Amino acid sequence: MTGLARQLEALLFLSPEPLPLVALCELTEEAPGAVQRALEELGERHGPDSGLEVVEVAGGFALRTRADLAEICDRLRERPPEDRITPAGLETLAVVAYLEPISRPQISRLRGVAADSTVASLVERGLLEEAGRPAEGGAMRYRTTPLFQERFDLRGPGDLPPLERFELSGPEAERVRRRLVEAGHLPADAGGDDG
Amino acid sequence: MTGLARQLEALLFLSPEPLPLVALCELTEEAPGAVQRALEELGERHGPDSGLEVVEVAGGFALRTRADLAEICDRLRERPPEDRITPAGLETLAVVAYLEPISRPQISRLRGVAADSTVASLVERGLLEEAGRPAEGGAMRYRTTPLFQERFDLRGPGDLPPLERFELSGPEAERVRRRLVEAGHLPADAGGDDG
Amino acid sequence: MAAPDALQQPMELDLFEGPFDLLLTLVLREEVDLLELPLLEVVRGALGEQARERWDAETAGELIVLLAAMAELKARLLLGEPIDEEPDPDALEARERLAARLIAYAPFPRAAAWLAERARDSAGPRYRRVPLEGAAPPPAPREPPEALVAAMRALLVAPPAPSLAHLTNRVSVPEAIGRLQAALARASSVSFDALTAGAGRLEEAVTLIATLELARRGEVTLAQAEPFGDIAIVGRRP
Repeated sequence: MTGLARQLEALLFLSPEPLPLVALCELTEEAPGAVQRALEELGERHGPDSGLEVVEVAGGFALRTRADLAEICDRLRERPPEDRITPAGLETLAVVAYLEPISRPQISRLRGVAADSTVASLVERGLLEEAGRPAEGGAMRYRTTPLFQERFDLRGPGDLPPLERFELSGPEAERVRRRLVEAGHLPADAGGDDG
Repeated sequence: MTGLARQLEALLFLSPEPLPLVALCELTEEAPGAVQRALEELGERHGPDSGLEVVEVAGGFALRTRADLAEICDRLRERPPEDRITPAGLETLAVVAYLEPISRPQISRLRGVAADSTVASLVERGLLEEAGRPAEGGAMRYRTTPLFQERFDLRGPGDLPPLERFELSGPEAERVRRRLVEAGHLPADAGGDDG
Repeated sequence: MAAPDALQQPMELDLFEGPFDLLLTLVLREEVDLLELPLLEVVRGALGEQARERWDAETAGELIVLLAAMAELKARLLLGEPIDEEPDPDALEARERLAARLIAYAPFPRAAAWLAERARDSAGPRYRRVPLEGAAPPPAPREPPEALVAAMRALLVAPPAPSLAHLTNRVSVPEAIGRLQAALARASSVSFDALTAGAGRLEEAVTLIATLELARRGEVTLAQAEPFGDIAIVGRRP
């Protein structure tokens, strides 16, 4: 392969859209004639024997998969997405599910880890959503979504398995405990080492 | 090219992420041995003479442009400004890569410096991720990500030179010990192997 | 032209990743004198006000012991010790631990250098990363609701209570320096033992670091009549 054909192969490989001849000439700083000859060379390289082809389409040139491979390409598209929930994501979802609505700083405080990027990614994936700011002002609060409930096989918001232990102490922990009890996730007598 | 190699070429071309061997076997409904042979065939087709290469990276196989074409590729698609990793970041990545999963206090203890902001920034940049807490509770642990493996061209987690390669040599370690422990106590030629 | 004397070169602390990095470099590069170790900045970098780490008690405690061993090492070099003297077993153990820690730490800066080189070597290739288009992907797999309980439980269970003993009477090095300077304003010479009478091990270590820092700055000279004896801190008057 000539150096120019190699360059064109890399460019067509990377570009999400067809690249017009003018663009290819500008990028490679070569004359149209030379580029066209190199495109022909590239077309021969990607012949019927290979999995890809060089085509002129929509006013430009593109590298794409060959038509007879459509079925296998569809299998890739239909593959379930790698949508695993990370431990950080799971922990954040649990905190929001049990204590919603809850703000990002509150989540971070409880987890002892910054929660910003985790919350953002869960919102993007549709598992969390914004639930407004408190009337008295303050940080945006979050709650779980119907998609979250579906994913975890829950009948609705608040349909969560009960918690049984609570060992944290301090004023902040007491607020968390009261909220869990009020929502019915924790028996009223759980935890509290004042026995 | 065999039919299987053609299919693999199409799949690696389309997939936005490296595809693990298992995924390739599932998609093509072929045995690992056959897929591996076809990958080799594909690798030979995309030799140094071409613009692309087949690589094993970040737990899977990928098709990518060859290193020497970086300049022309970046003319097409402006590369985001290089987010330089600081020396502290690199050292933290090295610690996590070899000892994962590892918690922030453990990293700090090993390095003798606060790792708080460094870890947060590496998580933010997608090079580290949370790996859950130990079953008995405690600090969140971290591990490296596929993006880390891609950035450092590693085939998967643990694709690193053995740590022993970086350890101090026997005489070096002895020098450290002697200078710290025996300094001021023994003449330079005393001690050592008088057993 | 002769190379500048390494001893006259100020240590560029910014170049180091922390106390272990600094100490390891100094120990391996014998031309730099351990006496030049700017302990105050090392301590401040590791534990001081600029370090934003929320240190857990165990880590902080261990680090303080190791830093104290560094201070002790410097004191020993500064004051000198007779060759034939039997060293204090406690001090010896602390030094052994410091040495073991440095040896354990050593591979990681080197591994980091390997990573840096690796990143340079693999900066060329570009990935296509064009998102797949076509039919919407099928829904993600279900997760058991019990996973939520387990994740929540980990947060509601109290972690094993760490000992906070060595953090309760926390003394800062700048405070110790201030106190020492105030004492020297009243008297020309101060006894280290008197200064630290009734103090805990941490406070003693911090006072020692402060003393060595003032010696490094040239504000005081130190004298010790016998090994492990009292140190006389004598102020330098212009």
